[in-house]
Amino acid sequence: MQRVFQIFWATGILVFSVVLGSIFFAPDRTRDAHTVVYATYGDIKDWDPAVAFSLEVMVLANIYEPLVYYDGRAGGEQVLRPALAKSWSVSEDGLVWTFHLREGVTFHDGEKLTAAAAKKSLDRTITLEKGGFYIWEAVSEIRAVDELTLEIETSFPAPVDLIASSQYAAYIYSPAAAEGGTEWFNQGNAAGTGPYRLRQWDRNQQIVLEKFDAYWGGWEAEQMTRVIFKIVRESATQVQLLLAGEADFLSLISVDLVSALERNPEIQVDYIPSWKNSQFLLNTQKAPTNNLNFRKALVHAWDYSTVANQVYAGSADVARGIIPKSLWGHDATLETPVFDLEKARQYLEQSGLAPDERKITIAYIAASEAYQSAAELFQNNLAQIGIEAELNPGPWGTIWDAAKNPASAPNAISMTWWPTYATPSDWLTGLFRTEAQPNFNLSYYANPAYDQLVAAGIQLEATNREGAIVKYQAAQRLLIEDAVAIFYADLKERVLHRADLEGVRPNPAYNTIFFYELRRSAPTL
Amino acid sequence: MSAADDELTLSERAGDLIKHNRLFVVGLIIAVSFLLIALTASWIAPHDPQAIDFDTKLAAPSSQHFFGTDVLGRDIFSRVLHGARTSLLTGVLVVSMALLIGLPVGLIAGYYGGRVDMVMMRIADVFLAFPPLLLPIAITAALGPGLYNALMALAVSWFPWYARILRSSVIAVKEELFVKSSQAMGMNPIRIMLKHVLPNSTTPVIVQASMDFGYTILAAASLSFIGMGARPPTIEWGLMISSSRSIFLEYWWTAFFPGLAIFILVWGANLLGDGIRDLLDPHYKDKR
Amino acid sequence: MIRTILQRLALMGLILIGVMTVTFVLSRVLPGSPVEMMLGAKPTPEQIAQAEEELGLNKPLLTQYGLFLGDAVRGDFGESLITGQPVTDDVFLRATATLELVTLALLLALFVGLPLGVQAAVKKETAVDHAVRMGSVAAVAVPVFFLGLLLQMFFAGKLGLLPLQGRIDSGVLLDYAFPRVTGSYLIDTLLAGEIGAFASAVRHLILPVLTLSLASMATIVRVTRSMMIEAMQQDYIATVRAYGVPQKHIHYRYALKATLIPLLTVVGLTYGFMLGGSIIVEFVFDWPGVGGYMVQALLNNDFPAVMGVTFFIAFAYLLINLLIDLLYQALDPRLRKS
Amino acid sequence: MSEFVLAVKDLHVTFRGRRRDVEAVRGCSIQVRPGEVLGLVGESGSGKSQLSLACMGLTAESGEVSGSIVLAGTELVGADKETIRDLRGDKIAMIFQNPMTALNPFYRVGDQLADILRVHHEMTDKEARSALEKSFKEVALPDPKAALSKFPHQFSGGQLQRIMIALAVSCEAEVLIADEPTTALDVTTQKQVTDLLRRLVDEMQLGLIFITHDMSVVAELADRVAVMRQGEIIEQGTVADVMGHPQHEYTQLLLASVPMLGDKKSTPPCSGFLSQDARVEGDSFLEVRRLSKTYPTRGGVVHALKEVDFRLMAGECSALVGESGSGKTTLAMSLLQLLQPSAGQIYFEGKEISKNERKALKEARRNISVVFQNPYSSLNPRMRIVDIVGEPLLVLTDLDQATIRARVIASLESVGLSAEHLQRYPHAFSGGQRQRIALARALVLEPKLIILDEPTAALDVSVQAQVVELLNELRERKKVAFLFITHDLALVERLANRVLVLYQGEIIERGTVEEVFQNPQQAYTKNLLASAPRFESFQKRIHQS
Repeated sequence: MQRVFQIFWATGILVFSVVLGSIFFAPDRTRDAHTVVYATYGDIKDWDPAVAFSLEVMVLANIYEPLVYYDGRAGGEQVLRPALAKSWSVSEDGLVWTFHLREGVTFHDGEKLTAAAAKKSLDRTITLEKGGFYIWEAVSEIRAVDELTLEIETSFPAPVDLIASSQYAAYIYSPAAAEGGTEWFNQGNAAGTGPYRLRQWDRNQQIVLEKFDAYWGGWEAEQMTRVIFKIVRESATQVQLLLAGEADFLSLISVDLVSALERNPEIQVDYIPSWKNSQFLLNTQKAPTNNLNFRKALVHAWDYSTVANQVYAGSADVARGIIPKSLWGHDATLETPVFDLEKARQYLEQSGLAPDERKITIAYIAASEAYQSAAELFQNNLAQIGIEAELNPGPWGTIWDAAKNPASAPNAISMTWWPTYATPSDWLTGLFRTEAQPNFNLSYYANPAYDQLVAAGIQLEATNREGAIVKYQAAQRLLIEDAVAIFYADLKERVLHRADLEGVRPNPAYNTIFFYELRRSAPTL
Repeated sequence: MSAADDELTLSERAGDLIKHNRLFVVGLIIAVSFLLIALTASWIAPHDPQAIDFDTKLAAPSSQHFFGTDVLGRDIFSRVLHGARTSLLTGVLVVSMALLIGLPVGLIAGYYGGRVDMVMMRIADVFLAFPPLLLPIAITAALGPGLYNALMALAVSWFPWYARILRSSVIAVKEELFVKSSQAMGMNPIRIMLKHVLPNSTTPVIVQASMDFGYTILAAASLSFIGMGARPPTIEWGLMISSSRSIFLEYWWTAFFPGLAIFILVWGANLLGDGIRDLLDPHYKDKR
Repeated sequence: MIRTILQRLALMGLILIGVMTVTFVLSRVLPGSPVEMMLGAKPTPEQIAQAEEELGLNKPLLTQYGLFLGDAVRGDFGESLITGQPVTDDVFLRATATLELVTLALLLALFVGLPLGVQAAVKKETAVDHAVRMGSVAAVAVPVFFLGLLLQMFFAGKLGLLPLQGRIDSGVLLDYAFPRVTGSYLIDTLLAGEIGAFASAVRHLILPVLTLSLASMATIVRVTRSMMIEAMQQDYIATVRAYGVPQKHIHYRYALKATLIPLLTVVGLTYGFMLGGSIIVEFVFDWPGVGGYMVQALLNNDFPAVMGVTFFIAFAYLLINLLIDLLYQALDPRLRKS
Repeated sequence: MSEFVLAVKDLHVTFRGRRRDVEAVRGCSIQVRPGEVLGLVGESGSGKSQLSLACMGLTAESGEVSGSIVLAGTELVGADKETIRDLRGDKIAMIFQNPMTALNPFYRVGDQLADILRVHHEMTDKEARSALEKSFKEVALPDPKAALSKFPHQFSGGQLQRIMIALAVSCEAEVLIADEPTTALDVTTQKQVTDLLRRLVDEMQLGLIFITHDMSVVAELADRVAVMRQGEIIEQGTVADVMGHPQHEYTQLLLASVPMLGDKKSTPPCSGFLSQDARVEGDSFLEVRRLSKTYPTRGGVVHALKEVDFRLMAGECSALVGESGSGKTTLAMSLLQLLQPSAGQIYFEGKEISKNERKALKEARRNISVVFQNPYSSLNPRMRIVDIVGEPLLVLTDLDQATIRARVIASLESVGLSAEHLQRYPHAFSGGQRQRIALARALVLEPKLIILDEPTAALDVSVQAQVVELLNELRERKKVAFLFITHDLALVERLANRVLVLYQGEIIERGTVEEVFQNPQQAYTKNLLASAPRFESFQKRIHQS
């Protein structure tokens, strides 16, 4: 019997000492100044640049490069910088665009960048018809004129240089990768021309990028040689990692923690203009929101200033229409509804709805605390004027699918939108153009006059920007008159990172951080 | 000859228990106080639990707000009080629904035995093959989140336990001679089951149900925590913790007090469950 | 003996089919068709139709189930719509993470729970007994997610002693690369001789294991205690006491053995409970386990993954209980088929 | 040192109850000399077990012991726990009532017994095992060497009791306490165990305290006897004095109520009844033809009943005799339609009764009722007496509440209870009273036949006698036929006039009680009669010692 006790105590002491030892003598975090850690909340699903259409841009933008870069940091007007294309020009009739590629550029797998390679990757992206392929709608043919000259011909005049700067479906990848296809990409492979190559992908744990020595842009000593994307689902954990210095950037932050973090000297919060805006789309065909006056009551029962200043705690401005302030085409003079419960009650009376009909359902993404607080506040305000609101939070896939089927569609659904490339038409067509089978037009808005105005604008955009703006702003006024949605927030993009990192200048056109531009000042560890 | 305590009646044993089992008394006090809170929440709560007031957003615990305020400036103390109502309702509903489904299954399977028993128990096995929380999550995912769907899901994944416990005690009681003599009289089986078998075989089920009361509250809170349980405007402790999860490290009180409330209520329920087991299960008292 | 094993395996197969049927019905009823998930944000109607064809969604429910079972028998559960990888690979990769977590949590629960339970029984009605019972009842009442948050806040946040999340330090994962053999980081790092990585893996295990094992530890204490007391009331203990065998000897040789064997069934049950409980711990500690994967699959109605992961968890749960039953029969002489 | 190996003087054992103190033993004094057997007799609750536990120092914590117990020269009362513990298993040993659970199921017999031996005696494991082998031979256990490595569940009850005795012997204990060692055994095995004990006491000069409630066993085995009642020893002395001419009337009552073969005192059963009308009717009102029942088990098919035939004439009282496993309960269950027989038919008043003959079955049910063995399981603890006794009327007749209540009261009074018991619950009644209630329930329908399955086996001796008297008296008054199922031949003599002997599912002998008991034909019946305690040998035994 004693033997059993001895074994029992021996194992106990052994295990305890192993645990203690590993707590104190684990390898010190060997993070040197040239490694940067980004805490992201989701793993990569599609590695194929032709298919990727959501979170992947965070990583792919550092591996691949488009022909042209859009620099959205210079305020409203449009600035295009050369990327893989040194220079480019368009024919008189606006139908043929010629791009002169940079020489001496190699892909990560050693192949050289040629016009043929560029043609092969763009052709593949278009024919695959996945992700953001539709931006090349206007293109009729792509020709490799000579080793470094690429011609793109369109069927109607379109801003191909602007389209080539898109963050989706515009990356150039090596011909060998194109051969390998989606199967090859999804095993965690990549072959682009960008500053970093993919070193390791530990599914559901982390993604590691490493410096590509032969990058055409060249390297300096203090630049970052290794980028680690750590998958951290909980935002509270992300905050802790940032505070502990185990992460340099975080992607999921609760609005209310930003002010607390700003006071921390080791953390820096940059606010940059972003083309993202949030609105609640009102279902114009489902009772009771099919009643215009009822919709008007709703848009006047939303407390715009409190939501922007308190719920979004300063990380959003009150929206003025669907086109955000930071993009060309925004109409500063547009006169939008204001929070006025009295007016809302009047519209409610005019709507003629009986008390038991005044009941709406509101769907929103459960994970977003901003939506939840805003919805609860709206629910509270509506209750004061006799409208009962039922909240249906859920994951995006679930609420989106319910919204697309008229029977199960809610009366209001949350929507945060950002353009594939810098054009107001992206909102106007994507969200409100008449669609037989609604994809994102979850307001079920079908107004021929509106569609006609938007189409006209698109035609003029490439050649006569001013004319296009007049059309777009007229279309926007219709949206306000028909109270199609509650436009309530132009989101200010916030980037939280360790203060010792410099060169953080996020570009609203690309949902990512260009790690190539970063430098670390005095080492803090 | 048994020692000093000969055959005590139920009330004598209860009095005995209260005098001697301190743990049971603590449990009783907690359970009763939560019951009172749940009943009188709307009167004794200092503030309206739903009132949104951004000026006092995320205020630390103070004389004005005992447990501080949440991200919308609502008084957490009042919300915890109202949350008691939801949690007690959860416990009662889930356990009673599970009993409602489980008892008939257990009774019929135990009494008839043979193929009927085999089929019913295999069905129960299927439900029991799902590790806990897996089945409720799958059902709530199918029905869509919401408190009542979550409670239904929990009840459906819970009834097999009661069916199994009742079945084993019914098999024992079925062999009792008073059942045999009723059968010999040609009494119809339904009457035998309801008048003779069921009243004498429910003790172990009641004991288990009283132990489960606390656990169901925990399970419902966990469901809300991962977004499958209660939804606003329902005030539920698990939901309160879940919605303040990201700011909890900075504003600790937003999650701490609801968590503490769950802990105390469930702890009280478990102590009460222990006591009830002693009360109803005579030969268990010397195993205390 | 073999006959009973075959019978039990057949029964297990039957129950597994039952589990699959229930899950299949539930996953088909899930709101939101999975196609959009798969195709990304802006699929064209043709693409949707083509994908539905590919997934066989347009066939009647029964044929879909027949097709699914046909594949499942061959171990092919299709690809997950979220991760795009074959479900079996996903599940294996994550299963080893969960098994490592659950096994260690159970060992800790047994290592602490058993002796406590025995002491509480031996020193019945004394201060030790009351303290242990009060503590175990309290431990069972602590919500797992709340405990996880508290431990994170204290050990990782305030003291910065232990890591917050994940299975191993990112830096370590790179610099001390080790081949994945068993899937358990502790074993693989030792096999590869990477002590640094091993230490990091241990540090990452401490908080999740502690969180997961507390509730089960309390259950094991309570069950051991009541079983031990019950054993001490058996006639054969009265015999041994009547022949003057010392009390310590009675407790730790006779009563303990009579308690340990039936206790096996409780361990089987606790293992199952922990498989379920790990869902919450994986949620809080970002542990890339099978529980979190299942919740993600259910939330985004990724039904191939739902079927695959449910099959695995139910299969592991039933297998463990079967093994425990067979071990129980082997150990209890009365049941042994000598 | 004193001539007694165990001397107990003025022993008091009181338990601190929560509500009141209970005096289990009130001032008892007993002595045991080496080579002498002291019979300690008393009914359940008389304190005999508490007395023996005190002698072993095993009284529960909540009990207080005062007075003096001198065991082999050492005073136990007040001695520290260690010294008492050391004596147990060395100087004094104990054998328990239920041998099946007395040994640890998880250890082999040899291992656990050797372990016990080596607690008191410095010996190696090998030496302990050879000592055990020797004492196994001593108690005539088959194949002692193999027995050591077997597990307890591989032995029969009788063999296990021998093993326990062997353990006591190898401990070389001077005093042996046997607490009802034979109650749980078959009649035939009982005799072998008591003979073995007698031989060991004589050969090894052991002091044996034999605790029992069965006076006939005491008469066979004991030298001196002490009668206990409510914690006191009311009479003590040699067997001849105490049993020959008992002073205390409680002892007389005990002696009178022990059913003995050939005890002529009681009137011959239903003789009057037999002669007048029974023969006249001639037709049998219950007939069983070629009834058989088989159970499929892993090892093949078990034949519980093999083509049983018998007839019950109206007004007869027959007894069905057989040991456990003879199939008598299966037969009873088949008669009550609680069991589907594999083959054969049962006729009641000429009509076959089976599951599909609805009317015949209902008619049979109105006329056949049953009283089971265990009174504590026969009554539903959650129902009042009025509902229990009234249930047959509720189920099988459509009488209104008032008449049912009246019939219930009448039935209760016929079994010696009264209306004031109506609203009480079963747990307020003693074993004897519960059996009377069960009888009242059986009688309330005024059935033609009552099947009684071991009606008195679970009762105390004194209560048994009263129930037997009640049964006889009821039969006269109510003109109802009885079918007794029992293993106790003395009871058959007192209650029945015809007897059927059942052995392994077959009726091997039948006839009137006199025919079968005077000259039994089958060897099995002869053996049964031989091992049952007889009145004459009891008298002879008393006067001789």
